[in-house]
Amino acid sequence: MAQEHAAPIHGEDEGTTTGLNHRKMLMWAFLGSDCMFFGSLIATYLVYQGKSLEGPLPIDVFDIPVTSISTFVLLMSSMSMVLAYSALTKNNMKGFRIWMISTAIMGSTFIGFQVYEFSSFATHHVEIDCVNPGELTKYEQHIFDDGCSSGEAHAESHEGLKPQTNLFGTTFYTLTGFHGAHVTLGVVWLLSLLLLSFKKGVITPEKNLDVDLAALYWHFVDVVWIVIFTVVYLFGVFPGF
Amino acid sequence: MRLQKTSKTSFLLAATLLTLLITACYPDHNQSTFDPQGPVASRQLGIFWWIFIGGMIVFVLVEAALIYAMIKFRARSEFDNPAQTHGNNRLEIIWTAIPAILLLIIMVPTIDTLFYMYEAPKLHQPNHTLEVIGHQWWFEFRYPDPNNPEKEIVTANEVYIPVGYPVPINLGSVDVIHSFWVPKLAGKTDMVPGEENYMWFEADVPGEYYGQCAEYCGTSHANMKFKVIAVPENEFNAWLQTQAASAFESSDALVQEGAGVFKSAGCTGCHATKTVVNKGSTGRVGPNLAHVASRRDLAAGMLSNANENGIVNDALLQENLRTWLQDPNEVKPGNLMSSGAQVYTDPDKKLSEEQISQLVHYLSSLK
Amino acid sequence: MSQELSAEEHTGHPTAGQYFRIAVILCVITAVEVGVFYVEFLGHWMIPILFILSASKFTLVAMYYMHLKFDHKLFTYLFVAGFILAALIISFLLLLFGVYS
Amino acid sequence: MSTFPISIPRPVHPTGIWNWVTTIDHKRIGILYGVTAFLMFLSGGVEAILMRVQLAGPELDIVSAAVYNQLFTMHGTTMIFLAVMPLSAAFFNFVIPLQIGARDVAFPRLNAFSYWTFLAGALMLKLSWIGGATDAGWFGYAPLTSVAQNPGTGIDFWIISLQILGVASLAAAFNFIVTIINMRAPGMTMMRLPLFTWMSFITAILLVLAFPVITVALIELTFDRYFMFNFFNVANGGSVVLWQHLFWVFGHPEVYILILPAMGIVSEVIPVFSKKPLFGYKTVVLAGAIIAFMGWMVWSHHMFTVGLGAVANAVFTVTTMLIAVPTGIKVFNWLGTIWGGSIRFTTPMLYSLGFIAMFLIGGISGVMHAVSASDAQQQDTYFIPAHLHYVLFGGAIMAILSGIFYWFPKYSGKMFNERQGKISFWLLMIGQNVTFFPMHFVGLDGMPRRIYTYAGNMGWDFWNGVATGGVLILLIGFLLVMDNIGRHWKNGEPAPPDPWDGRTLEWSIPSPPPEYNFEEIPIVRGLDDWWATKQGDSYKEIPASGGSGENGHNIHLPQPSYWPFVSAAGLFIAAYGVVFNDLLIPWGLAAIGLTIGFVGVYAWSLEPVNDPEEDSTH
Ligand code: HEA
Ligand code: HEA
Ligand code: HEC
Ligand code: CUA
Ligand SMILES: [Cu+2]
Repeated sequence: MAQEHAAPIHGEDEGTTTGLNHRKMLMWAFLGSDCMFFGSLIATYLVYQGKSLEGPLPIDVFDIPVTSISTFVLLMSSMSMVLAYSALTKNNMKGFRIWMISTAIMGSTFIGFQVYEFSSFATHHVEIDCVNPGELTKYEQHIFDDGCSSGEAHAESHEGLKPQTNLFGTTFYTLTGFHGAHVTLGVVWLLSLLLLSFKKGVITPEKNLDVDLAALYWHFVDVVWIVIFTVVYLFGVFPGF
Repeated sequence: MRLQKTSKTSFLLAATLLTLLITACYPDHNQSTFDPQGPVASRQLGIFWWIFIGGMIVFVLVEAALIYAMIKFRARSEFDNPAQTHGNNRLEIIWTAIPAILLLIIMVPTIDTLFYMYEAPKLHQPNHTLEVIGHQWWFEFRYPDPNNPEKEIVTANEVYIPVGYPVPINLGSVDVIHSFWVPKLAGKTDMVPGEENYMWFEADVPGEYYGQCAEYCGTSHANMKFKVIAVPENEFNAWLQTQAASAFESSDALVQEGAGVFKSAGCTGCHATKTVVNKGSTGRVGPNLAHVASRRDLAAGMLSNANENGIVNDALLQENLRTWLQDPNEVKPGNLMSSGAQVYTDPDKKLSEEQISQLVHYLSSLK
Repeated sequence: MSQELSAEEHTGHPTAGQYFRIAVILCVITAVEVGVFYVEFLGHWMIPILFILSASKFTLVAMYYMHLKFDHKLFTYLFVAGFILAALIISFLLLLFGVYS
Repeated sequence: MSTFPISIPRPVHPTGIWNWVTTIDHKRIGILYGVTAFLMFLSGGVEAILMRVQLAGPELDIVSAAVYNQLFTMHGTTMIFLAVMPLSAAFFNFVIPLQIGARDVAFPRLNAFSYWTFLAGALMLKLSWIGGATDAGWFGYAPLTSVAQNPGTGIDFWIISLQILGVASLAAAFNFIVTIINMRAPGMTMMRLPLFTWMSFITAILLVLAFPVITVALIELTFDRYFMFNFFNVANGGSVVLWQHLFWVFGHPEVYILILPAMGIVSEVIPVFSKKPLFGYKTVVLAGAIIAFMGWMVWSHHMFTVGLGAVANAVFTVTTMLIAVPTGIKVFNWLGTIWGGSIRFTTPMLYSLGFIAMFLIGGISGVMHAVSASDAQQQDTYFIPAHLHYVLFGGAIMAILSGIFYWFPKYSGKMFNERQGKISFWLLMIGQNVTFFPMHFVGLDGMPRRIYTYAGNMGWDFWNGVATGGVLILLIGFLLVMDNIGRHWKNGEPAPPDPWDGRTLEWSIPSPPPEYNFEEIPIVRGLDDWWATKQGDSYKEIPASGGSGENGHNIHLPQPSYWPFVSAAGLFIAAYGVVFNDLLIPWGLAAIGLTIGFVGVYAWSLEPVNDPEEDSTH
C-alpha cells in the first residue's frame, strides 16, 4: 500500500501503523507524564505533612463540607463532559453545546470555590475567648498561650495562611494551585471548542477528536482532584496523620 | 586452589602497582585512602579491595575478549561471509548469571561494613562525643566540658582525639551542606543544615590527620580544611583542660592594646575568646579565638603556623596573622570576615598598620 | 504488531444513561468518603478505607469516562506507566523520609 | 479554511534563512540540532580546558575561585543538557523516520518547535556568562541556590533555561513516542525495529516520565527564590535533602537518557562492520527496557553520604549493583556480535569499539561507587569525575562520534577522510585516557572534586599535570574531527546510497535522502530488512546510485510553518522576562513574551495542516 499523506488530517486514523490517532496517543502519553508532575507535587506535600513549625495547620483552615461541594461540582462536570461528547457523536449539536457550556460553568464554579478558599485561608482569623476557650487545636492553643497570658479577654491571630507562612501553606498552595491552573486551562479549551462548534464543519460527529482530547484532559484533571481531595483534605484533617 | 593462588598473586601485583602509581612520586599523601590509620578506614579500604578485584577480573576478561576478537576476526578480504548467527540462549543465561553471582558475593561484605560504619561503637570512656558544626568555610568543634557536663567547650579547625578510643561524632551545619572527611580515619558524612548526622572513627596511632570539606559549599569550598590530632589519652585530657580555660590574659602592654583594638574594632561581634558555652547554644559567626595561637594552621588550613613536628612557630604565626588581617580575602576568597567585618567593608574604619600589629600581638598571645 | 494493534476503537461505548449511572456512583462514593470521615471510632482504619474509596472513583472515571476500558490497550499502558511510577516514587520517598515510622 | 481568525498563509517555498527557520523537515531539523549541539559541546570543552589549566599545578591563579565555580557548573550543565541530549536528539530526528520507513515524524511542526525551544534555552544559559553564571554545581544542591546564598541572577538563568530545555525535550519525546509507535512502515513490527530506534523509544519514555520531576523541583526552587516559599527553607522546617531526592529521581534516569541512545548507535554500527546481525537482538532490547526500569530504583546512590541510614544505603547498594547485570548483557552481546564476524575497522567502527572498551571502565567504577561502604571514601572526590567522564565521554561522546561518522554519508551526501578519521580517533582515545584516568588516582588519594585549587603538599600535582596535558591531545583530536567534517561536508567525494553495506532502511535510499525520504513506502518482512534484500531474497528495488526522485513531486509533504519559531521566540522573551521581572513594568516583559507565545501556538493550531492548494478546493 502506498501512504498518500505524510501527516493525516484531524481525526483521520488510517495511515498510522496501529490505526490509532497520533494526537490521541500524544494526549495519553502527556497524561502519563502529567501523572509524574502531580506525583512529584503530591510527594512534596506528603513529605512535609505535619512538619510545619507553626500554624495554621490543615485542621485549622479546612472546611470539609465546602470542599465536598466543590468536589461534587467537579465530578458532575466530568459527567456533563462525557455527555457532551456522547451528544456530539450522535450528531446532537444542541445537546453538545448545552453540555459543553455546563461543563465549563461547573469548571468555573470549581475555580470560584478555590478562589474563595484561598482567600479565606489567607485571611484566616481566629479569636479565642480566654475565659471559655473550648476545645482548641494546637495552633489555637498557641494563640491562647500567647494572647491570654496577660489577663485579656480575647486572643486573636494576626496572620492568615499564606504560602510563606509555613510548610503547609507552601505545599498546599502549590499543589492545589497547579491543579487549579490545569482546570483553568481546561475551561479555556472547552470554551474555544464551544466557539468553534459554531463554525461549519469544524466540529462534527465524524471530526470529534478535538472534543475527545479535551474530554480526556478534563477527566484527568478531575481524577487528580479525586486524589488531592482524599490525600490532602481528608487525610489532612485526620488527627492521627 | 590454583585459581585462588593466581588471582591472589595478580591481586597483590595489581594492588602494589596501583598504590605505587598513586603514591610513588610524592612523599606526602596526607589524604590518601590507601593509608588507613583507624578501623573504619581500614574496613572501607578492605571492601574497596574486594570490589576492586571483582572489577579487575571483569575488566581483564572483557577487554581481553574484545581485543582477541578484534584481532582474530578482523576482515581479511572484502568478500568474507561470516556465519549469520543470531544469538544463543545458553550463552545469554551464562553471562546474566555470572555477573549477578559476582555482585551478590560482593554485596555481603559491603552490607556488613555498611552496618559497621553506622553502629554506635562501645565506648571505653563516656562523654567524648565530638560535635562538629560546619560554617562557610571553617569547622567548629565542640566537646563536653570535662569539668561540667552541662557545658560544652568550643574550638575550631583543629581538634584532638584520644588514640585507641572510638570517637562518636555528631554533625550539623549552620548554613549550607558541608561534608566531614578525614580520609585516613573514615569516609565522609555530610553536614546538613536542619538535620543531625552521625558517624564515628578511631585512630590507631598518634598523629596528625588531614581533613577537608568534601561537599561543594560555595566560593571557598576548596579552602575548608581542618586537622585531627590523635594523642594518647592523658595528653588528650590535658588538651581538653587547656581548651576549657578562657583566653590567657597577659599584662604585656602591646597585648593589652591589642585586646583593646579587638574590642573596639568589632572583632568580638563574631569571635569569642571564652570557650565554655551552654550545651547546644548557637555559635558565633567566626571561629573561637581563645586558643588560636596554639593551632597549627590559621584560617581553616590556609596558612601553616607549624614546623614539620607540629610545633607552632611564633614568628611564622605572627606573620600569618598579619597576612590574614591585612587582607583576609587575599588569603581566602569570599570569606565571611572580609565581607562582614566593618574594618574591611568600610574604608573609614580600615585597620591601621599599628592596629594590626597590636592585634597580631594580642592574638599570638592566645595560646 | 500492526495486526495485534489494529484498531477496535469506538465499539461498545456506554450510553448516556450509563454515564449518568456512573456519575451517581461517583457521588455516592464521595458522600461515603465524607461520611466515613466523620465516623470517629474508625481511627486509623480510616486511611485504607478512604484510600480504597478514592481509588475506585479514580478507576471508574479512567475506565468509563476516559473510555480506557473500550479503547486500545496501548493507551492504558502509556497512562498507567506514569501513574504506577508516580505512586511508587511517592511511596519510596515517604519511606525514606520516615513518614510511616 | 479562510474563515479562521488568523489566516496568514503558510510559507510555501521559502529560501535562504527562512528556509531553515520555517523548515519542518525532520532531516534539516536533525542537522540544526546536531550543529547547534556540537557548538555547545565545544563551548563546554572550552570551559573544561580553562578548568584543567587552573588545576595544572598546585596553587595556580589563572581563574579566580568564583569563576572556577561557574566554570564547572556551566561545564556540567552544558555537556549534559546542551551537548549530549541534543546530539542524541539530532540522531532521533535524522535517523528514526528513515529507519522505520516514514516520510516524517508524527508532528513535524512540534518537532521544529522542539528545536527552536532548545536553542532558546541553550542561548539563555550560555548568555548568562554575561553578568555571572550559575555556580551551584550542575545538580544545584539547596541551600546553595537560595537567595540568601546566591542573590545574583545566575541561578535564575539556570532554573529558567532548564525549564525551557525541559519543554523542548518533552515535546521531542512525545513526538518520537508517537512516531515510533505509529509511523512504522507496513511490516515493521516492534520486534523488527532497528536497535537505535528501540533505544530511542525507551529513552523517549524515560524522558517523558523523568522530566516532570525536575520541572517540579525547579518550580519549587523558583517559588522559594521569587516568592519566599519554604520548600527548601530550613529555618521554616524545609528539608534541603528533599531537593536532592527530587533532583536524583530525575537525575539517575537522566544518565540513562544520555547513554541509551549511545548504546543504540553502537548496536547499529557493530553489526554493520562485523557483517553479522546483532547477537541476541531480543535480549538487547529487553536489557535496554530493564535498565530503564531499574534506573528508577537507584537514585539515592548519589546520596550515600547524606545520612539516609544504613538500611536505605544497603537497599540502594543492592539495586544499583544489580543494574550492572542488564548492562553487562548488552556488552556481552556486542562481543557476541563481533565474535566470528568479519570486522572492518572504519572510523565509526573504531569509535564503537572504543565505546565498549571505555564504557566498561566507567561501568566498573560505577559499580565501585555502588558499594556504599567504600563510596564513603570516594563520593565527592575526583573518583566521581573519573567515573562520569568514562561513561559520558568514553561512553556517550564516543558513541555519538561513531554515529556522526556512520551517518555522515547519509546526511551530507559526501564521504569523509578515513585516514584523518582514524588519526583523530586515536588522538581522542589516548587523550581521554590521559585526561581522565589520573582522576581515579587523585580521587583515591583524597582530592575532593569542585576545588579550584589545592595545596602543594598533598601529592596531587603530578597526576593533575598529566590530566591537563591530556586535554591538549583532546583539543587536537577535536580540531581534526571538526576539520574532517567541515571540509568534507562541502567538498568530499559524493557518497553512494549504501557506502557501508548497511542493514537498515536508511541505506536503501539515496544520500542525502530526498525531502520525502522514500519514493514508495517500503514493506518490511523481517529484521535487518535491507540487508536481507541485498542478500537476494529481493522484493525491493535497489536504488540507482544518486537516487531518482523525479516522481517525488506528487508526494504530499507537510508545509513549512512560521509558528513553531514564533512560539519558541515568545518563550525565550518570556524567560528573560521572568529573570528580569522588575524591568520597567513588573513582569511586563514576561507578559509580552507569553502573549507572543500564545499567538504562536494559537495560529499554529488553526493553521491548515496540509498543503494550502488542497484545502482551497473545499
Ligand atoms: C552516561 C551516564 C552514566 C552511566 C551509564 C552510569 C552508569 C552507572 N553509574 Fe554513574 N554517574 C554518572 C553517569 C553515569 N553513570 C554521573 C554523571 C555521575 C555523577 C553525578 C555527579 O555527582 O555529578 C554518576 C555517579 C554515580 C554514582 C554516585 C557516586 C557518588 O557520588 O558517590 C554511582 C553510585 O553508585 C554510580 C553508579 C553507576 C552504576 C552502577 C552504573 C551502571 O549502570 C554501570 C553498569 C555497567 C557496567 C558494570 C559495565 C558492563 C558490565 C559488565 C561487563 C558486566 C559485568 C560487570 C560486573 C559484574 C561488575 N554513578
Ligand atoms: C558529556 C559530558 C561531559 C563531557 C564530554 C566532559 C568533557 C570534559 N570534562 Fe567534564 N564534567 C561533566 C561532564 C562532561 N565533561 C560533568 C557532568 C561534570 C560535573 C560538574 C559538576 O561538578 O557540577 C564534569 C566535571 C569536570 C571536571 C571536574 C571539575 C571539578 O570537580 O572541579 C573536570 C576537571 O578536569 C572536567 C574536565 C573535562 C574535560 C577535560 C573534558 C574534555 O573531554 C573536553 C574535551 C573537549 C575539548 C577539548 C573541546 C575542544 C574545543 C575546541 C576544538 C574548540 C576550539 C575552538 C575555539 C576556541 C573557537 N569535567
Ligand atoms: C563578620 C564577622 C567577623 C568579624 C567582625 C571578624 N571576623 Fe575574624 N573571622 C570571621 C570568620 C567567618 C572567620 C573564618 C574565615 C574562614 O576561615 O573562612 C574568621 C577568621 C578569623 C581568624 C582565623 C581564625 C582561625 O581559627 O584560624 C582570625 C585570627 C580572625 N578572624 C581575627 C579577627 C579580628 C582580629 C577581627 C577584628 C578586626 C575579626 N576577626 C573580625 C568573621 C569575622
Ligand atoms: Cu564546606 Cu565544602
Ligand atoms: Cu546515578
